[in-house]
Order: sequence, then structure tokens, then C-alpha cells
Amino acid sequence: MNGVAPVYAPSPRGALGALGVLATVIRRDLLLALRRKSEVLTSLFFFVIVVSLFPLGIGPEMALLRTIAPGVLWVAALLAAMLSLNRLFASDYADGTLEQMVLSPAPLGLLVIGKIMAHWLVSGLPLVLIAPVLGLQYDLAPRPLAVLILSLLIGTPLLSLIGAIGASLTLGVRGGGVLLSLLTLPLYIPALIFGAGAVEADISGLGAAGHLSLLAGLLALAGFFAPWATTAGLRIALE
Amino acid sequence: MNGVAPVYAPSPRGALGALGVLATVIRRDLLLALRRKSEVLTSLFFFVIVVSLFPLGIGPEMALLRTIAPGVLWVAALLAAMLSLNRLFASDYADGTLEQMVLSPAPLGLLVIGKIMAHWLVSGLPLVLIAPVLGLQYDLAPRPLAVLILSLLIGTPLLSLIGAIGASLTLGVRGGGVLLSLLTLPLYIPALIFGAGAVEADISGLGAAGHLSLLAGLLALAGFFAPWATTAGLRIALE
Amino acid sequence: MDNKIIHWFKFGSPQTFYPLAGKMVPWFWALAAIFLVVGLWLGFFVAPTDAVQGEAYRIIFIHVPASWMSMFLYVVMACWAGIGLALNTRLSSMMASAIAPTGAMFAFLSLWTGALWGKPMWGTWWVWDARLTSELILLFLYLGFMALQAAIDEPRRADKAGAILALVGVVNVPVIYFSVKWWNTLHQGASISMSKGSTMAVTMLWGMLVMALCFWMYSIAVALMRVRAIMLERERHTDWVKYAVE
Amino acid sequence: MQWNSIGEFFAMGGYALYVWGSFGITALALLIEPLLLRKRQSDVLDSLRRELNADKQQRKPE
Amino acid sequence: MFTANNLACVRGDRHLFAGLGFMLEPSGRLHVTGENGSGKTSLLRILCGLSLPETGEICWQGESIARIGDEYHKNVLYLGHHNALKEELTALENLRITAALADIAMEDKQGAELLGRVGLAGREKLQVRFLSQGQKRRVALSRLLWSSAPLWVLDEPFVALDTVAVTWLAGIIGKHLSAGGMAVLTSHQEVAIDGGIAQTLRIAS
Amino acid sequence: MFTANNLACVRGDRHLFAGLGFMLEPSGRLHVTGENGSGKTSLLRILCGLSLPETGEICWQGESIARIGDEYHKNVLYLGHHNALKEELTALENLRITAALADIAMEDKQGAELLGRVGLAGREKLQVRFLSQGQKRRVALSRLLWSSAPLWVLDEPFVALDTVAVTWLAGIIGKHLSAGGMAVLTSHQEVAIDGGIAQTLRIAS
Ligand code: HEM
Ligand SMILES: Nc1ncnc2c1ncn2[C@@H]1O[C@H](COP(=O)(O)OP(=O)(O)OP(=O)(O)O)[C@@H](O)[C@H]1O
Ligand SMILES: Nc1ncnc2c1ncn2[C@@H]1O[C@H](COP(=O)(O)OP(=O)(O)OP(=O)(O)O)[C@@H](O)[C@H]1O
Ligand SMILES: [Mg+2]
Ligand SMILES: [Mg+2]
Repeated sequence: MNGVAPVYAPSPRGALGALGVLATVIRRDLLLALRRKSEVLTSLFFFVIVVSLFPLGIGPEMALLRTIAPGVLWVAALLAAMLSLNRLFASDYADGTLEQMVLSPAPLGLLVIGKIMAHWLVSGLPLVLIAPVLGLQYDLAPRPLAVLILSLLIGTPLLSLIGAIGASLTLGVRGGGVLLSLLTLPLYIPALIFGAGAVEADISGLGAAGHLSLLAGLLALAGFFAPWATTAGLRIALE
Repeated sequence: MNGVAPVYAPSPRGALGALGVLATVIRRDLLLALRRKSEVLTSLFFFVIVVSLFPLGIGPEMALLRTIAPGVLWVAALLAAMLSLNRLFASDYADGTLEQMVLSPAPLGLLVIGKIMAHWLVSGLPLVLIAPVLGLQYDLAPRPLAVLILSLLIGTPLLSLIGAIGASLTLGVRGGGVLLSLLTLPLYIPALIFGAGAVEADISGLGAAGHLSLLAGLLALAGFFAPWATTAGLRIALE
Repeated sequence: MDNKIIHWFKFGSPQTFYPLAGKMVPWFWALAAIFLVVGLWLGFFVAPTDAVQGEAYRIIFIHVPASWMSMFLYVVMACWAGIGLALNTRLSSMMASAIAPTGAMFAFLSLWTGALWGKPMWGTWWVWDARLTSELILLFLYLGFMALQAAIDEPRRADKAGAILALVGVVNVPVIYFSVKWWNTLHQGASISMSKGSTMAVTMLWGMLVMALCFWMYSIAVALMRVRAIMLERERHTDWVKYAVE
Repeated sequence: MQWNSIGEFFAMGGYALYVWGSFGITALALLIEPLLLRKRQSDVLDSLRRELNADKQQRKPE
Repeated sequence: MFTANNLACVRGDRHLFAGLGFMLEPSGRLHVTGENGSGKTSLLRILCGLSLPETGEICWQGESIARIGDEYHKNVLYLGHHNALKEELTALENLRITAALADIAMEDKQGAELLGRVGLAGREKLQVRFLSQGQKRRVALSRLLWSSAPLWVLDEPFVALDTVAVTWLAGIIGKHLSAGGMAVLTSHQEVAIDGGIAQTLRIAS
Repeated sequence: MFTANNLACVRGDRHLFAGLGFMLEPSGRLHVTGENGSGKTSLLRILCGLSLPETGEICWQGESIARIGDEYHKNVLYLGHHNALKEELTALENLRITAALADIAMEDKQGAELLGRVGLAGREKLQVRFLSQGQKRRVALSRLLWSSAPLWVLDEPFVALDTVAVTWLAGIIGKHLSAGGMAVLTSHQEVAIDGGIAQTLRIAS
């Protein structure tokens, strides 16, 4: 039997072309994020909050603030990325979309890359874009500020990639939230150290190139392995 | 008419009294938190993560760490409290328990106080208890550490009280998560300033008594007004 | 019931207030324009150059009035919202909603002009000083109020929820404000050399006051315009709106 | 009067960017707000008139 | 005596009903009927004081409920579409908490006996999320057994119950009415209730 | 053809049923009856492949569903006790998302027409939490209109619907059966469905 004629048929079921899959997945996730509006804003707003709260807690001394600025911005970006992770696959898992994705003719790895890219566009890129304003509030000079932005630009996709592995492994697991942080945190630490380190190296005149290229190396490595690991994690979660 | 004979009468009404009702609400919420396990841990774990990440981003300089310790611990406590807020009334709202609470003969304000106290016990008190360990990581001397703990002990209930207002106002509202932070954040700032300020004042030899008593004053004020505002917010949400 | 109260409620009802507000708006625009011209004239052509700050100090003629307005308007908004909550009068709640965006705009202008002033004077766009921070928080309070009202679809609930937030926020304003005492502050308090009684200080003061009056008139005009639009939107299904439209 | 020429007035003693940046944005904000409000008012009125006309036309044939 | 006068309800831009009124004496029951979305639940919530009517007044023993407030709530038992149960707690724990909120102390043994009466013997210690839909409803309905509130406001109480339970519930309501209680109910199912004086109120949409 | 053989189900320490089986041909419908908590919902979830039976096998077109797995899911439409709607989204948004998950693009206009058919005209843009209980159920039921799955598994579909809607739904199910579809249903209410060959399966407890 090949299906019963529906009472009302809006449009035929259409198979997705394997090539358009990436774009479709990204577009779909961006659309969903826009619909839920609050989700786009959550990461960004959280980032801004965390960064703005510190001067209030630590005091208004400019020299001190300038010293801790890279650390604060990086930790805030890391936390913002971590908090947005559990939404990466959860809703698709809950409502069965993920099963459909596994079934789709396109390779699952491609879909996963699409989802990770969308995640970065929604919760990573806005942080990079707002960072200059926050840097000014910490009175960072233009050069360290530029290095900071660059390090975030390389670092945030890295956070999304690494986080995706953790998100796939904790899918549907009880108390997943805590577990997720527990898993991703150790993996995030190199990014934090090299990212914040780049700015400090630049300020102290050592040059940021070394740190930044290490960060880029990590990104390349993660870009290669993370989608693969995530795919495996998803398959395990769905079993 | 003074009540109809119930089909089955376990015991007459009025056995518990106001305190009994308060205790019931608190015990109920604690029981629920224990059953959901991960919820208790989330706040605590988040707090520990945030505090532990900073030395990694900022560098291991002890003098610097000692200076920023109060600010970091307070900001982390504030974020942990903020993130746990949306669970304060949401599940009671979704399953109809909140309606029954409004209709129960016990005054709603009392029930709200019970829920806020339970929230503090679950997501505020653990932070205060773990704070000494984290303070030691930042090489705080015993005296400032004691002041820090004391400020957290006074401050975290304040955070729960203020947060409850925001939680009640955003109940069932679209995009409630971000909205909740937007609403509570400005109201949290005085707590942050006086709380972190107390430790700094102690370190700089000015004496923490002024800040702490201001914090206590805020707590008294909030203890008086917040349940009232929260009750009003809940009634509005249910209308 | 007391006749006066009934009379008051008559003007408190949207259908009588709508045309009344429509008549008042042009007058407030006219006043705002007059004060603007006088204020700018005082500010740019009468007030002399500052010995220390040079011409940059002229930002004061909008920075200070804008800062004042942002704080006054919050209190006014909270009052209207509180009246709306207590007496359940629709019009007062609508007034509160109408004031919020203008207040937020003035808070933003205060921050903006302050930042532009700070760069030449302090060498930085921003410092985490008590005054500046409290102004930023005020902006957040406005934004929170507006976001909460926008997020709730039923106007009645939006009014009440907004009122509670506004009232709670009012408690916060003086608290933030007094924190100046515990913070070493870069921003000057009432430090204009006005106390010396020089002619320059007097013209400066007048310029600021006249500009503040201009902003007041502007705020009233704009709030009335906005409340008219809100009335039409909210009461679109009532008969008086149909008459008003025709 | 402390300005000797228009150019001097606009130069603001070297602080042109800051002074005119402040006044400019303020002027812009105070101009845009009423314009937006006028548009909002006329939009509401338009939609209300349309509704009203639709109502009338519905009622007429009966 | 329970009266309502000239009630009107508006939701969004929709006028659900207006000029609605009734009078309920001891042993009286009011059936509220109407299509889906006609405003039955909205009316019941207004009658309980959970939301405010646009116009009109509700009086309990001649006094406006808006004025007596919490005093009125002691006389009302409301059962809505939701069961108001915590899924993570056991049936017994749920029962004890509900009782405690009504200021009634309930022993475990008494709770177990009550649960036995609603057909949940042996499942007292099971978390509510494991119970079937009908069993959850039964736990919620067990409140009817120990409540001494004279006015019962029940929104579709028969939903999810099997036929035996429906008959049992109708009997309980009948008993309450015979004892001088009152009830306001909605139901899309036809259920015969014995006892009390019936009135019907239809909300047309 | 849809068959089940020797199914058994255990929940906790409770054996709900054992040795249960049936065979359903095109146009056949199976009524599952039983008391509250007898295991109807548990059975339906097993039939959908949502949970595994203790023993026994379920076959779709002669192939075990455990083996063909997701291929089978394309042929099933399951409607449980829960409506599976997001309360904060509008009815239309909910509909479009559900359709998108089934890989069907639905225009706003088409969605609005569908909602009109289930009696929600004019409420398309309302958040689901504002809808009445019956209206929420109707939104959930609108899936029946565009689904091309041959097997419908419906757990108490008539709950919360008013009498008009119950008749309408019975008609829709009848139409589906006449078109060669199959249905497995539970219901505590007696509802007459025209069309298809009826079987009844009683789970005794
Ligand atoms: C973003 C930066 C700034 C913000 C948010 C800000 C905010 C405020 C506020 C809220 C007031 C009103 C306070 C009151 O009336 O008591 C004020 C007044 C004032 N501000 Fe600023 N300000 C900023 C930057 C500056 C700068 C850079 C200067 C000058 C160097 C300045 C000079 C003044 C003066 C002279 C007053 C009048 C004080 C008085 O008479 O009480 N402000 N500002
Ligand atoms: N904000 C709103 N805007 C427009 N209509 C609304 C709004 N909120 C609620 N409604 C409508 O008000 C009605 C509320 O109905 P209510 O829940 O009282 O119905 P009911 O009679 O209990 O129906 P059911 O039999 O389905 O339980 C619904 O028709 C709903 O669509
Ligand atoms: N962990 C467990 N331990 C013991 N019993 C359990 C457990 N989990 C579920 N049960 C029982 O299994 C049964 C599941 O019933 P199910 O939900 O299938 O009933 P149903 O026939 O759909 O009932 P209803 O008509 O009320 O919807 C219930 O009786 C429940 O009490
Ligand atoms: Mg209803
Ligand atoms: Mg069932």
C-alpha cells in the first residue's frame, strides 16, 4: 500500500536534493530561530549582561578592567555558547525531526554541518559583532580590541563545533543539562586559553600570531573531526 | 451555610495553621527538586564553572585574582540565580497547580513566600555553602572570605525574592526567558554592588558593616514587598 | 457620589480625552518650538566659551536636560501606571505606555551625549561610574517595561503587569542613585562653577532650564500624540472610535 | 557673540565632531519620533476606516 | 445561595457572552452547555473568582465575591481541565499536599484508603507520571471525597473516565447535592445525575 | 495488512496484558476497550513502535516493524492523550511545523483553510494557550486532514470535542476507512462510525 489519499492535500511530499540540503538545513534553523526570536536574543543578551556585570562587581578602576577584559569577554562567550548548546538538537530530537534527518537520503554528516553552522550564525556571530562595543566599555585600545575580535571570530565556531559533540552525546539523557556542561567544559578550555591568551600576548608585546594560529589549527582540527563525532553521537542517541 | 458534610472526612479543617501550610509548600518544592535531581545541581554546577573559568581566562596572577574574587563570585551567584528563575512558577502554571493555590483558603502570599524560600534552599543556599572552597581558590584571606560568605548569605535570598517578581510577570509570556533577564537584571544590580562592595570595603580597611547593613535593609524591603508584587503578578498571569 | 469625581472620570474616559488631547497637541508643539529657539540662542550665542572645556561644554545644553527628562519621565510613568492599577482606569495605563518610549529615548540621548562629551573631557567613551551606570540601568528599566508590555497580547494584563514592574522599578531608582556615595565618581555632580555667581554660569543655567522646558513641552506633545494612537488601537471596536473616525 | 564667522561656528573650537554629533543625533531623534507617530496615527485611522467601510458594504445589500 | 447577575466576558477582541445570570439554591445544580470555545471554561473561572468578568456581579450568600475574596474560596472546589497533579510525585504525596493546602492534615493510611475508593488501591506509591490518563483524573477527583466546600465547580469532570467511574462520579455528585451542596458543571457527554434540582444554561456563540 | 501476534506488556511489576493479537485489513478498524489503566494507551504506543512489547511481534505488510523501523513510521499517524502543540505558538505556526516535519510545505493560506475546516476560522493567529480545550484538540486533529498515512492510531480522539465536532470526526474517520485506510482507536464514549469493518478488542484487567 502506498498511502491513502488524504482528505485535503496541500502539496505533494518532495524529496530534498542532496546538494540543497546544507542550505535548506541552515535556512530552516535560522527561520526557526527567528520565529522564536527570544532564542536569538538569549545568547547575545546573556553575553552583554555577563560582560556588563563585571565592572559593577569589581569596581570602576580602568586599569584593572583593561587587564581582565579579554578574560571576561572570552568566559562570557564560552558561557553563552554553552547555554545555547542544549537547544542545538533537543527540539529536533523531541519532535522526531532528527529521525527524519537520519532517514533522509543526504548524508547525516552534511546535515550536522548545516546545523552547526546555523548554530554559530545564531549564537556565535552576534557575539563577535557586539564585542567591539563592549570592548570600548572596558577601554581596550584599538589594537588589542582587533585581536580580541579576531580571536572570537576564530574561536566561536570552534565552540559550536566542540559543543555539538557534547550535545549529541547527552541527547535524551536524564539531567542532560549538567552533564552537557561537564562534558564540553574540559574541551572548551584550550580555546579559552589560546583565545584570551592572544590578546594578552598582544598587549604585552609578544605578538598574537602564535596564539591565533594555534586557535586556527584547533578550528581546522575540530572542523574535520567534530561533525564526524557528532554524527556518531546522534546515531547512538537514536538507537 | 457552613460547609456540606464531606463524603469522607479525614480530619477537620484548621489542623495545620499558617506555619503548617508554609512548611507544606516548602517541603513539596524540595521533594520535587529532589525528584528532578538535575535541577538542584544545575545552579550549583553553573556557579562552580563560572568561578573556575576565570583564572583560566585571566591568567594565574594571584594578586589580580584576589582583587577580582568578590566580583566574580557575586556575578556568578547572580547568573546562577537568574538562570534558575524560569522554573520557579512555570511547572505549577502549566499543570494547573497554581490555580488551585490561588483558590486555596490559605492566603496566596503565604504560599508564594513558601515557594520563594524553597527556591532559595535549592538554588541559593548551596552556592553559599560551596563559596568558601571557591574563595580559597582565589586565595582570599579568612576575613574577606567570611565577609563574602556573609554577603552571599544575605544576598542570595534577596536575589530569589526579586527574581520571583520577574518570574511571575513573565509567566506564560512568549519569549519569557530573555524577558525575564531583562526585567530582573536592573533590579539585581544594587544587590551586586553592595554585596561585592562589602568585601572590597573590608579589604581596603573601610569596614564592611555599612554595605552589609544596606544589603540587609534591601533584604527586609524585598521581603516585605516582593511577595506582595509576586502575588499580584501571579493573579494577573492567571486572569 | 461626589459630583467632582464624576466630572473627573468623564475626562478620564478615552472618548472625551481623545478630542481634547487632539486640541492640546499643537499648543505644546508651539511652546516646544519657542523654547527650542530661545534655548539654542542662549546656548550657542549668549553663553560664553568655557575656560577649561572650550566649546565642548555646549553639549551640556542637551545632555543635562535629557538626563533630567529621562528620570522625571520614569517617575511620571510609574505614577500613571500605579493609578491605572489602583483605580482600574484605562486612560492612566495608556498614558504610562505612551510615556515609556519617549523616556527611553531621553535615557539613550543622555548616554549618547554623555559619551560624546566624555571622549574629549575624560579621554574615554565610557567609565563604570555610578551616575553613568545608573543611567544605563534606567534605560534597561524602560526597555524592560516596553518589552514586557509588547510580549503580552491582552492589553488589560499588559497594563497591570507593566504597572507592577514600573512600581518595583521606582523603588530601585533612588537605591541606585544613592550608590554614588559608595563609589568614587568621575562624573561631576553639581560642579558647574555656578556657585561663584559669574554671569557665565547664570546664562548657562538659563540655557539648560529653557532647553529642559523645551524637552518637557516636547514630551507632553509626543505623549499625547502616542496616547491618541494607542486609544484608537485598543478601543477599535467601541462606538466612540467609530464616531471619531467618521 | 563669540563667533567671528560661520566656519568658526561649525568648527566649535575643534570639538565639532562631539558637539554636532550630540546635537545632530538629538535633533534626529526628536524629529523622527513625531514623524513615526504621525504615521502610526494615520495607519490606525486608515485601517479603521477600511474596516468601517467593509462593515457598511456588508450591511447594505440586506 | 449563589447568584450571578448580568455577567459579560470579553477575550481579546471577542465577546464571549453578555447579560448572563442565574440563581442557585442549596441542592441546585447548573449545567453549562455550549460549543467548543463558547466560553464555558471562561465562565467557570469567573465564577470561582480566578478571573474578573467584564461587567456583572457574583454573590455568595448575598455578598459580592469580589469583596469577601479568600473567605469565598473556602466554599468553592474547582476542578479544571488540568488535573493539578505533580507528575514526579506519587499519588499519595499529591493527595497529602492538596489536603495540606486546604489546611487538612491527612495520614498516609487515610490517604491510602481514599485512593482505594477511587480505584487506585496498590498504586499509591507510584509516581503520577506512570498512571494512565483516567487514573490521573481519578486522583484529581479524590478531592471531592474529603472536601467540605458546598459549591463544586467542575469543568468536564467525566473526561477520560471509564463507564464504571462515570457512574460512580455521578453518584458522588448526587450525594453532594442531596446533602445540600451545589454544583456547576460542564460536560459534552450526556450523564444522568440523580438528585438535586437541575438547571441548564446554554452559552450560544 | 497490519497484524499483531502474541503481544504482552509489563509495566513495573504489573502484567497489563499477554497473548494479545489481531489482524487488520484495509478499511478495517479496531476498537480497543477496557477500564482505566487496563493498558489501552500502552498497547497503542506499542503498535506505533514507540515502545517495545515484552513478547510478540507486530507486522506491517508482512514485515516486522522492528525490522523495517522508520519505513513503518511513514505509514502511521499517532494521536495520543496529549495534543503535541506548543502553547506559545499560534495555531497556524503549530500546523506549519507539524506539516514541515512530515516534509510537506504548507502555505499560510492553505493552513488557514485547514484551520477553517476544523472550525477555527478567525483564530489562526491566536496563540494556542488562548484556545479552549476543544479548540486545541481540533488543531491537533487537523493533521488527519492532510496526512496520507494509511494507518491511524487514535487514543481517545473524541475527548473534549462538542457533539458537532464528534460527528464531524466520526465522518472523517469513516471517509479514511472507505478510502482503504485502517484505524485503531480507543474511546470511553460510544460513537457511531460509518464505514469500514469494525473489530473490538477488550483488554481485561
Ligand atoms: C555616558 C556618559 C554620561 C551619562 C550617562 C551621564 C548622565 C548624567 C545624568 C543622569 C545627569 C543628571 C544628574 C543630576 O541631575 O543629578 C547628568 C548631569 C550632568 N552631567 Fe552627565 N553623564 C555622562 C557624561 C558626562 C560627561 C562626560 C560630562 C562632562 C565632562 C558630564 C557632565 C554633566 C554635568 C555638568 C551635569 C549636571 C550636573 C548637575 O548640575 O547636577 N556628563 N549626567
Ligand atoms: N486573546 C484572545 N483573543 C481572541 N479570542 C480569545 C482570546 N483568548 C481566548 N479567546 C477565545 O475565548 C474562548 C474561550 O473559550 P473557553 O475556554 O471558555 O471555551 P469552552 O466553552 O470551555 O470550550 P471547550 O468546550 O472547548 O472547553 C475561545 O473561543 C478562545 O478562542
Ligand atoms: N512503573 C509502573 N509500575 C506499576 N504499574 C505501572 C507502571 N507504569 C505504568 N503502570 C500501570 O500501567 C497501566 C498503564 O495503563 P495505560 O495508560 O495503558 O491505560 P489506559 O488503558 O490507556 O487507561 P485510560 O483509559 O485511563 O487512558 C496503568 O494501570 C499504570 O498504573
Ligand atoms: Mg472548556
Ligand atoms: Mg489511555
